[in-house]
Amino acid sequence: QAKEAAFQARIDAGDYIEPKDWMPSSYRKTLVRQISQHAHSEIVGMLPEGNWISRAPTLKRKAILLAKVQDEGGHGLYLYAAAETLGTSRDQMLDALHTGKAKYSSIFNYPTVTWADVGVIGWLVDGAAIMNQVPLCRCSYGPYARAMIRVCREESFHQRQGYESLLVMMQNGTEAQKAMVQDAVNRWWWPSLMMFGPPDSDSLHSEQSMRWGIKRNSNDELRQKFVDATVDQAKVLGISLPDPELKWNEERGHWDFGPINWDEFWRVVGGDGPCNRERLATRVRAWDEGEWVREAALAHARKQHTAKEAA
Amino acid sequence: QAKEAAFQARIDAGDYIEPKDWMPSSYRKTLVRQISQHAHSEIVGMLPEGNWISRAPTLKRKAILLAKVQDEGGHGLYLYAAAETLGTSRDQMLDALHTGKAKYSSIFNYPTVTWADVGVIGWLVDGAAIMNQVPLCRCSYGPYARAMIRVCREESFHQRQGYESLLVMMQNGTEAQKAMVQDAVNRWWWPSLMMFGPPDSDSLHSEQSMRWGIKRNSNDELRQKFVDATVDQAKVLGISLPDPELKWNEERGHWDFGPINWDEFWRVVGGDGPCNRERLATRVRAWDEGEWVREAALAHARKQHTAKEAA
Amino acid sequence: MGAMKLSNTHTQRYLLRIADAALILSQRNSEWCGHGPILEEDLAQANMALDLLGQARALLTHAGAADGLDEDQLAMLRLEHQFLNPVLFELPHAVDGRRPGDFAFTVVRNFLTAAWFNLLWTKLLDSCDTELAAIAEKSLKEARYHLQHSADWCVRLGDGTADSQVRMQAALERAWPYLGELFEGDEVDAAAEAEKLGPSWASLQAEWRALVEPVLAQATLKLPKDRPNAHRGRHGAHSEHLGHLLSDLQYLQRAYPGGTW
Amino acid sequence: MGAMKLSNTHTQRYLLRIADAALILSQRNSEWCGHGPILEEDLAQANMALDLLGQARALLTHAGAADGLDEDQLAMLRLEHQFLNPVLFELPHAVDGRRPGDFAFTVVRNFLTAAWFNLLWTKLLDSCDTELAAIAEKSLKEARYHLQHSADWCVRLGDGTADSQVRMQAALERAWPYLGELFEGDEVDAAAEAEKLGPSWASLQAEWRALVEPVLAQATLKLPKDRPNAHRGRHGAHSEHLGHLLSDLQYLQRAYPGGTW
Repeated sequence: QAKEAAFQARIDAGDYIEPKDWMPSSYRKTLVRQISQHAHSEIVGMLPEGNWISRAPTLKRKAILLAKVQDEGGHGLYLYAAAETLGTSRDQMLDALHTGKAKYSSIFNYPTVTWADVGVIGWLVDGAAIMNQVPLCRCSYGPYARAMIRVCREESFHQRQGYESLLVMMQNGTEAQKAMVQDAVNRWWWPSLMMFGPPDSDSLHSEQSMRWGIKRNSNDELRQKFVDATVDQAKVLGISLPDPELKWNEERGHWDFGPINWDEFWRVVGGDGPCNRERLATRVRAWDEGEWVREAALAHARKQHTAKEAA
Repeated sequence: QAKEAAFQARIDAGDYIEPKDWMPSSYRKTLVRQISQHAHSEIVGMLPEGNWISRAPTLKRKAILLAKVQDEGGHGLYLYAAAETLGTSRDQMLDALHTGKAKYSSIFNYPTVTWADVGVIGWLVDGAAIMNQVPLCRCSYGPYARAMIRVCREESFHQRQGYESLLVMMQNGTEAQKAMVQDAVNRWWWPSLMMFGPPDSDSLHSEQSMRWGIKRNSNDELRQKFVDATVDQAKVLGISLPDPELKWNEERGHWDFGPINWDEFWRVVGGDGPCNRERLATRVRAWDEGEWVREAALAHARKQHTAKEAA
Repeated sequence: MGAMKLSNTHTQRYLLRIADAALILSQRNSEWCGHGPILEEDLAQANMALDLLGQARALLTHAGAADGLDEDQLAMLRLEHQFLNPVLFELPHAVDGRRPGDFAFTVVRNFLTAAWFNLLWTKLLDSCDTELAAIAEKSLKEARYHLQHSADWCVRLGDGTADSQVRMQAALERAWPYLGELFEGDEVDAAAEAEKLGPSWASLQAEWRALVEPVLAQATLKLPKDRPNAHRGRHGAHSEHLGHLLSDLQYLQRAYPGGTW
Repeated sequence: MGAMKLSNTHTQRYLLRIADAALILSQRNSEWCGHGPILEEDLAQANMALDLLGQARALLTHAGAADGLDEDQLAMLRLEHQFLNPVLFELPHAVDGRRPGDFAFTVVRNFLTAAWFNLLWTKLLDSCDTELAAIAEKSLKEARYHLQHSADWCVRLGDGTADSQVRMQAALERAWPYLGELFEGDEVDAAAEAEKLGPSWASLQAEWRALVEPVLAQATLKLPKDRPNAHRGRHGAHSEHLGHLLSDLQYLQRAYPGGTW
């Protein structure tokens, strides 16, 4: 208990907790769950956008997209590394993903159907992710906070690139392109709002996470902040958001928005989104098909080691 | 010897040999080799054209192509059946194909690169095949002769369809379409001439086959006949044939043509054409991947049989 | 140029949903041509693909007439979101994209959809649209054969070896979550039913189960749990597979615009 | 509209052969992004694909300048026979099309072609075309890393487990018959050599073997027998794979003509 109190005092004082410091096992567990889930989201998140690398409309856009998807893999790497400082190996975390024990962000269970989805993912999905993630740059666990600083910097860059690509289409594109952008926004808007998680009234884990400095804002707070920021960006784009109830509330100083379909949210979280089975199967397949490669690399490293010892 | 003489006398008299009749074992062997090679050619021949089913330019052309490739499979079926009357099973013949012991027509080791290749294969490749095959409708072995009658009827239909599709492109198409047709003709012309086999001076097996009524014309005879027929069709199409030495020889009453690159012919026959390895691998893969299906069908049939016996 | 203008009436959408289901399944099944597990099945799959293609052509011609569009303009120049087939029809045979593909899935999908087509065509015999009724009459004959053929294979492979049973069950599990879309009513369906153009798709479900369940039982396959429908292909929102299928299907018309074929 | 008009000079063809080799290999290697055997290799393959794409863009821009065509017009609107890469670069990773693919083939092809690119870029440093020489300078640095990375993997997988050795040997056997095209001289090469634009490809072979053989030996892989070259991708006659790759690559520009991206 004394240890716990000292731990909480450090957090309250704004200190970073480092890997070698004592921490409650539930803090450790919560962090491993959260960081690995975040890492898995980066890895699974490579799939929907990766679907358009082969079909990017220009070589410049192809390069941007390829670099972006590569960055997501990179985020996965640092996040796995951050989680590993808590004593869980990457292979253990991947095993949890592949056996369905660990989650990843539900947004990636929606398909990318058109090229505009790529831009809209950058704008809305990365935008929502950043809202969620910026507070994590001040997370109480040092390695996670430092990883998030880097992740957020790159995500902001991606978000601007996505927005810019939509702007080009909306300002200089053909009617067909504009319709494609509007269609993509219509499909991604509501799932993006769901990215902030269930309403505060239904949210588990939140209080403890707040106390531990792992979470700093409530789901609904962040969601409102996202809506407020996005409405203006939509105007600049010249796109409409698919919510007839969206309107400025002078009194609150915020945009009101319509009810979110939480049934859909829970359905997708529960495994019945349009792509859940395929996404997981794709990751498992890549892992299984890569087994011989990992084994050979290991065998080769062992041979090298033996040869060195002998020399 | 007496049997052989009587056999030869029947052939000389124009009789058909039927499965139950006595025949020299080398006649049987030659026929199995030739008929199964022909069947294999139909099956492997489904691949280059099959490559364009998904991309046919109109639904009508897609239907025609799909029906045509299906017909080729059908030809394979009757030819295997004809060969089976000689005591070799389809599985044995397929095994010979898959292990590289049996051959198929070398023409199918060239790739289909554009849509026009489909039309040109109909026109030139099926055209050459018909030249080779029409005499086989009078082959001394009854089942083969009867199969060939049906095959030739369908092939003629395919040949006309192929030619017609080229005619539409050449007469009503865009410049890009015409260029596509010319390019395809340039690539397929010489390989089509090679389909008649090596020059008579280098041709093995021919004499005995002639005596046995399995072959009725020499390679060079048929090749000349094909060239003579095709030159006029090319004129109607408005296409040029890629042979600067092609010219009418008043004296011979035939078209002279330039030297054939027999090195290329032997190279492709020997396994080093552009697609030999892929074609065979594709067939082997389809067979291997289908093994569980064939086994299950067999197991089910056995269960049904046992159930019937028991009842 | 850009997206093709369609009048997008309820009637047109009702027709396009069926037309596209047939077209896209035909495109998928024709992938077997030259690659089947036995030669007879190469021929059978090609034959069924030809039937479906013929059905699609008749329906597309009919659906496009109001807008002055022919079958090829509809098939080759529509953008992806203008295709209205349920997602089930566009799924690749094998999840890993390997060729020739997963024949178990082919058989299962053919069976489940042939049963559905049978019921649909049967009801469409009574359509107030005489052209549609005529198409249904011809198509029903073909669909009966497809149902028989695929049911036979379901039983053969389901009740075959231990290995084939596992494969068939897995294929059934893969297909099942996509079935909801085949039985979901909406405003397009409601309008079709009200105008006696054709049945609401939702109305087909009970008969469909009655048709399908005995065969699956005979095939020793377990019915998967029903899943809530997550798919909206009928509304033009497809899986990630259709785009790749269309880039192939439409390649020539797009690369050689204005051609005569 | 129709086939793009190119001046098709020897110089342009020489440049396009290299540009298309880089472009098509980039397109192939980027297929691994999200599907690699270990995360680090997802990143490495994507990284190399990005380098190749950058090289392709520089070369396409340079090759198209004479005809007033930019990199995207050349990449997205040329017809298949106007692509001049050797066939080796367009082969799919796995012969059966399965995803993610055959990583052994990826490693082998990357190694064999990176060695070739290294020599080519080195010679091109001395090109009389200063822009080409500048592209070569930048590209050579990248190609050195590609060679090192793929050589390391060749050794690791060749001299790994018994299984990985078999896979690597099979991949090498698959790639080998396509190498002839990388070392065949022709009139385009001869002109480039005469004008000091760049080396004849045939002239690279001896050095290439000297570069490749020690690594393959260290990887415990046997050199396959050399085969006569049967491939003519450099002349625009491709395998059956390129068309499908292009229908995907070019899909958007063809489906949404006149767009601004």
